[in-house]
Amino acid sequence: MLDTRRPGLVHACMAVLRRDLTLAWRQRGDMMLPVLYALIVTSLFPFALGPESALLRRIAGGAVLVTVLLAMLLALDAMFRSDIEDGSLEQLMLAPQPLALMMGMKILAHWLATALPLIVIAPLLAGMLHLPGAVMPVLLAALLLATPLLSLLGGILVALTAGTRRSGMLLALMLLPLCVPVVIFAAGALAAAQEGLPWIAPIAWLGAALVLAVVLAPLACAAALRIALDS
Amino acid sequence: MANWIPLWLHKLSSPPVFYRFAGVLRPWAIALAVLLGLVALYGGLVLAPPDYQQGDDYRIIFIHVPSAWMSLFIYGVMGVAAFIALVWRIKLAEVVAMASAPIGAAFTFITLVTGSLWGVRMWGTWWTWDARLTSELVLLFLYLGVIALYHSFEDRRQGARTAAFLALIGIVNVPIVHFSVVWWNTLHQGSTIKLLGPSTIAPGMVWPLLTMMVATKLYYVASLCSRARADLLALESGKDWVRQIAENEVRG
Amino acid sequence: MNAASLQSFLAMGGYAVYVWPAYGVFFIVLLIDWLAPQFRRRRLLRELRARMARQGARKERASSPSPLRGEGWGEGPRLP
Amino acid sequence: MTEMTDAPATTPLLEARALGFHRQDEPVFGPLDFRLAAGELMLIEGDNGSGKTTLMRILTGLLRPEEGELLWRGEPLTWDRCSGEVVFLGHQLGLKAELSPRENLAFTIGLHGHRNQSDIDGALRQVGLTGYEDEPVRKLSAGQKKRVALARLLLIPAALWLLDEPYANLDRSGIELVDALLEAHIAHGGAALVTSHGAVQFHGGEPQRIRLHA
Repeated sequence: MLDTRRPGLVHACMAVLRRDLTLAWRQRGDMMLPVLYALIVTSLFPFALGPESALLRRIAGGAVLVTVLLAMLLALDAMFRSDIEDGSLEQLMLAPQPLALMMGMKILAHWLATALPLIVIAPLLAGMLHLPGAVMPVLLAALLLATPLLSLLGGILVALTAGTRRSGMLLALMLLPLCVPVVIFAAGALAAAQEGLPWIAPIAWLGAALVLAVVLAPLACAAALRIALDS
Repeated sequence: MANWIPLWLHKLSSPPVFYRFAGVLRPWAIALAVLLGLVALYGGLVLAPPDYQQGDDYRIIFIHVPSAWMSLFIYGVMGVAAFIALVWRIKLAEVVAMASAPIGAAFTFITLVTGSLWGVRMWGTWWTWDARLTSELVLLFLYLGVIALYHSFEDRRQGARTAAFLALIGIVNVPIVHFSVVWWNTLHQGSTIKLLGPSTIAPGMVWPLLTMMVATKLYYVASLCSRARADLLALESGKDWVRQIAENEVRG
Repeated sequence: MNAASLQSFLAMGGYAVYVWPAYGVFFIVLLIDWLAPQFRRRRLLRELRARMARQGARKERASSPSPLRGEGWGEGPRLP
Repeated sequence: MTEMTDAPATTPLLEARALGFHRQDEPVFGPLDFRLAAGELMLIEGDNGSGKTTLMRILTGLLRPEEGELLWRGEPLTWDRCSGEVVFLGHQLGLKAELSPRENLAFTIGLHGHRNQSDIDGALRQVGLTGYEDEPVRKLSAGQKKRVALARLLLIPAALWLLDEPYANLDRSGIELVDALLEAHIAHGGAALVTSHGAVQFHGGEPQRIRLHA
């Protein structure tokens, strides 16, 4: 064997995370696009439904949630796209590191770069639609659990489309069935909070789903990638 | 020992053998399906007594319920075939999984349309966000996703394996969706409608229903044979047995 | 079955508007599903025959000496 | 670089037995047999479309062979068995255009580790990119990008190099650089497979040659 210094797992994870975050920072203009998109969509609601604040307040939670999820869908396609095009995904697959963990890191980096800015402006979006201030923490909790779930599920699907050329609409079609439960529970928590009902149960369900997804989704993502690129 | 069963299966999974087998099975399956279907329709539309609670529109169940049953059954078959395709990389399993998807989508679509036609009078609306209907709609999207993913690949086999993976994810997803929609309905205390109410079904209605279920199963077998034959021809177009078929058909 | 009973059968107790479209959709969708693979199969075989004819023609051309082609032409470029 | 302890001379690093691949039932390349031991170089020659890149992808373990066997140190090759011991340089270099050569190589080291007594600046100096360490890769020329990828070969502690068209886009001195890298790698007991559509000069002994036909 060669006398080498093989890096540990933590070291490799940090390398992936650092590179992807550096890349995201270098192209921070792209990072702002989903945020801008969410702002535009949210400002369309009052124009479409009328500025009556009682109505807006009723739909605010769901509208912000759906807007954020759509904005994430917009950015999902780019998760591995450039890595496939420039060959760095192949290099990653050939590295002596567990692919599932590396994929998990890539998904984490993608979540930090796209979902976190959306969560940061979510209170602003909710404010535009007159969401009551008391519900705001529930909105943030729901988003903090629902967005990583979507990133993880989306990661699997993006890996599946890795061998195809275009995937925008295809991703939406594939993601819709998977995100139905996420939307239901996240919006359910918001609705319950708005009506003054206990909202812990749906949040707990989301949390349980997130724990499961954190464990399983990177494995599925790695498996999907191997299947999709095996040709 | 019963060693011949795996041997027979192994032989059957060879594309030219299955092509011929499907060619023999197909006419019998479709003939039987049409025959049983006609019997079931006669029983359901003519012989079965009108329901004492509902009017004659309940007669939609003779196609609605078998279709709904088929939409789930075919997804199950597709899932099993997808699993076999991914684990053992058997070409025929890939073909069966991908040939099942459009048939399943067709039955799911029929279920949604007939259910909505029935629902117009039952609920007074075309659509309600009931757990079953919503799950069925999600099922349709799953089927469409599998079909679209399959066709987005240039390499058929690669597309089949990738779509098979998606089909397996969908199997996990369907119960979760159903559970979440049930929970969602309790939250919003919306329409709690039972598709098949507690009303006892008259025996005159049962046998046409069961006959129709058998007929749709047979139809699925026939259609699967049809699609699998076409897919095998496309997949193996470089092989001699396909070339021979092409030459023979031009003479015949 | 006389005309009156046929008429009442077609009327479906006043629900003809719902029952018959449902059955119509059922049969039309399944008919399309049944016919599509047959057409596809026929099209595939037609394309294959055309491809075989092209390949045969190319082989013939390769066996007859041609001043334009080098000796490596016999293999031919692979079809995509 | 340190000397490698030799594997038993009887088991080659990489062995192919009747290896074949089809795409849509058209053969991409025919049954291939070869053995590659440590300290050996093999050239794979063939025209465009003869399946060189497909063969390379199979040898990395990214693609499954459909026929025949592929053995890595005497055992069936799977991607996890050979990962880390194989380095692959393909048409796509696997470099991030927005990052500098130094950042790109730091990522490589983070995943693969590096050979003893090798460092990024030294590797970049060896491939002749001194002064370009912090330039974004997108500003480099095609040949310079190739050199960044070649620097990866110096850093990654791999026994087998799979180089797909390593001479493409390189000038005279770049070609000599590749030859020198290969010679040093072979001399230290490494093995390499190199594809090329043209003639290749190699000074460190006569390499094995495989010719693929379209």
